[in-house]
Amino acid sequence: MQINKIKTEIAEMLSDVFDGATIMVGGFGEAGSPIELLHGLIDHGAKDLTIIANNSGNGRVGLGALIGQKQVKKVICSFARSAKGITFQELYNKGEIELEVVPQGTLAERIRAAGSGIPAFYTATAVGTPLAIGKEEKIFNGKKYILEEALNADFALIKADVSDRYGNLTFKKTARNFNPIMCMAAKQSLIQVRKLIEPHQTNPENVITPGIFVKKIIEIDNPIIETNAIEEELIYP
Amino acid sequence: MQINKIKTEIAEMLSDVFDGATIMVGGFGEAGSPIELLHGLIDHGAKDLTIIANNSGNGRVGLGALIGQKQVKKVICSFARSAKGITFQELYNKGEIELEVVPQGTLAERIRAAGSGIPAFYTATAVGTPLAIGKEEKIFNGKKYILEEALNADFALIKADVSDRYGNLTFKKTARNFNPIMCMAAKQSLIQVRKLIEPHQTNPENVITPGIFVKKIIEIDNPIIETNAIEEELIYP
Amino acid sequence: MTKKIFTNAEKGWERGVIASKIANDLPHASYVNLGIGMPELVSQHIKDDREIIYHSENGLLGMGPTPNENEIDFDLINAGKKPVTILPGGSFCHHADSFSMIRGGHIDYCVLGAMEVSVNGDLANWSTGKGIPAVGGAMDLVAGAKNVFVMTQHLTKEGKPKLVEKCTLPLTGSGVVSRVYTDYAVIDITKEGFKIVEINENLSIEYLQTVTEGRVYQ
Amino acid sequence: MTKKIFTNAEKGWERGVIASKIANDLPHASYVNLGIGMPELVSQHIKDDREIIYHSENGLLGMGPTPNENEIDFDLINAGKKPVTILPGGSFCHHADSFSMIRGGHIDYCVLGAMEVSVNGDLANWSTGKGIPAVGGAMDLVAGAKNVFVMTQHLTKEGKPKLVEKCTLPLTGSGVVSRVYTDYAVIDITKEGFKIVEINENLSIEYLQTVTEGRVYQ
Repeated sequence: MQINKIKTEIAEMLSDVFDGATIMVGGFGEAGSPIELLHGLIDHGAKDLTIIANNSGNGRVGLGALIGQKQVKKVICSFARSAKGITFQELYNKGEIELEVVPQGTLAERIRAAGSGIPAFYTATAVGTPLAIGKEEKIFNGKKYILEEALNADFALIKADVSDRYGNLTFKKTARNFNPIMCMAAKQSLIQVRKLIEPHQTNPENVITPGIFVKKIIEIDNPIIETNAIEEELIYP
Repeated sequence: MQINKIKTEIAEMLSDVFDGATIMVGGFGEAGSPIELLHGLIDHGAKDLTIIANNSGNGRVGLGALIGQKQVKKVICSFARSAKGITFQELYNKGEIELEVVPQGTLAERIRAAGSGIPAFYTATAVGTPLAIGKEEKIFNGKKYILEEALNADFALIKADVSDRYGNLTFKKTARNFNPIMCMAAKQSLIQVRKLIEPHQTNPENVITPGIFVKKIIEIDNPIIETNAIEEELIYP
Repeated sequence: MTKKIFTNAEKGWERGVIASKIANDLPHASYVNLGIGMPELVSQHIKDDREIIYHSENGLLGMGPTPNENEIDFDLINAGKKPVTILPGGSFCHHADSFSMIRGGHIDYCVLGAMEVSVNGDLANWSTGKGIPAVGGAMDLVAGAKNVFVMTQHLTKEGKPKLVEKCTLPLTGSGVVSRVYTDYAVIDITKEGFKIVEINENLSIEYLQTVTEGRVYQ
Repeated sequence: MTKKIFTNAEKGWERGVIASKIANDLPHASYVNLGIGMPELVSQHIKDDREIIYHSENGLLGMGPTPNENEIDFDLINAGKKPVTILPGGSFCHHADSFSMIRGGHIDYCVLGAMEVSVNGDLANWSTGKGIPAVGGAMDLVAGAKNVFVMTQHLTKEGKPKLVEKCTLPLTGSGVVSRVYTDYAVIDITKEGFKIVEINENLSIEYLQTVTEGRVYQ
């Protein structure tokens, strides 16, 4: 029997998702944002989700759409004030969605820590700022640092460029961003890829996310481009 | 003016090395071990060095030779009992060299932490063992962890496969090992490469160590193979 | 304490002039992160005698200029989420590696805007205290970069000093700023106060002091 | 307490038999790290009904068998520093990433040798307390892998039990072992003691108890 993580239906990708789950969403802005998986999550209908992402969605597609459907109770992100953001802003101003603001590098490192079995680490980022309030402080070599804890997740929704059936992923340009570390941090990382290849076509020197961090894969060969979707005022569902 | 980190003489590579310096040495076993730079360090003559590496050298070449020259006062490594090790063992048994034993994964993570500006992190590795003695303990989610501090260095001696003039490195197979993280952790990373290429030949998707972590580069197109050198009983100098 | 309000009628340096002053202070072979907005201008003023490598915190080292319309790739964007290019010798990495470059002290200079800079180098530039809080990578940059340069107008749009005794807005970082470039002056943060490196040729030190909270000296 | 000494005359399972029992317990699609020495045999006994991916902690995922003489590449070695191969779908990574796989709980099974295993799952396998201390990746593996299997002879060369009430040698990890495979039995570590999963067909439980320190039960 051969390992084969490839699925053909988005519903199959999301079959284990449950109400109240913590879900990481890859991407920085629109680059690497798994729009089709996010739309699948709308169809799935899971509620009370906690989303960990860099942003809080644009327009009414992808993460913006999921939030608009009121499936999200909390967003943990670095920047929830995107120029094209609508749905998060609406709910936040009405007090209907929670927000935890995390500096972008601390967010990335907390995610990487979760995937690396590191429950907490010290960082100089945010020392002396409002985001350090309530956090343990410690001095190393005369400099002050704060303790930041790992950010784990049940699922990660990820967009990659190419994969084989083992889940060896490569990404395209700056669409890499948070995707590889989220694959490490989630119990199940669920990947949409532009293109599937055979394992012998994978160059072992160039794999960015090795299959050990990947649970399920689906090919979406012509994914929605967020900028275009917003220009066309696409609304999902 | 163009950035150009390429040097032509090994002495130029090592010109800033000083007595008492802490020097990381890449490689795992012989794969990725910068033998020519290590021999350059013998010629240089710096003394009282602290070496951070996975191993403590084999035979009387490379790190084994440097230790044999009594230039090293302390080795921080995970495994100082290699089958082909001679010089470290001789000095250790005479009490003439110090040893700090660090679990291999903790060693790697402490090096990565230094390069990433993280002064300390918690890990479950070594909890309840003699290597945890004297280390701060903390419970996260009911599980015990110990605090491990970053391992910084003044210099890193590194062997890579290919580089351009910016120091964008790729490695060959398992010769990658500690090399990329040591490039991050040292104030000056000094790289010997098998082959130099032009910047436009570097594929930005496949760079393993970006030039920001590299100080100087030298081409050594036909490096010594440790296994062969030991078989031939090569002794340096 | 009521803040003094100044009319911004005094002729300060144009943004391009400020940008070129910063550009001249970035040494050859520096790794530099330019913040979104005004700091982006700096890259247009780098002289031919040096090569600077630009880092964008979303995993891009060796960032090049804005692409032509027909070269736009929505998978190649900068931290401001705008399409950019990559230069030969550039590389991509993931977010944790990108912020290792920042947090680990590998970025030589970052240039950011400011709402307030205090006399001890505190910076406030991420929050007015109102609206949705959004910090992005600013706190990581000021905590990690070797040198933090601020590029800003000397006065707010309302005519209030941005260089202050103590920041009133939420901090981005504490004691992090090395140097401030405004339309009125170039100023180093020192233990003794705001040290004038260069003052706009149209202004006196006395005037600069009146539009600056905290001691200004030469 | 003087330890009992047993002659090792009792006919135990051959190493290949032990290895095949472990091989049968590794589920399809598992990510597995096999320790240096006896555990390496396990890969030769995996049945065709499953695909197992082997991890070597020096940055190799998808490790294949030993190469032919003419295929040896000293840049492609395993954690034991012996030449190996890589299978299609394999990949290389650096040491921190490789140990993220271990420490982060992504390795489903690791199989290691033992000097001593205690009734509460403590493992001692890295130091006799003499000679140059050298730990390698053993402490990381036992702390991080989801399941830690031990493969060992039931008795030391001197005929002393390796399954003990309390380890006397320096620990590799505390409470980390899930299951022990010896030439005499397959034993789970449980709160109630050493639970026999399978006993060698030539041995009685009573005999197994006499060669094991700590309660053995079925």
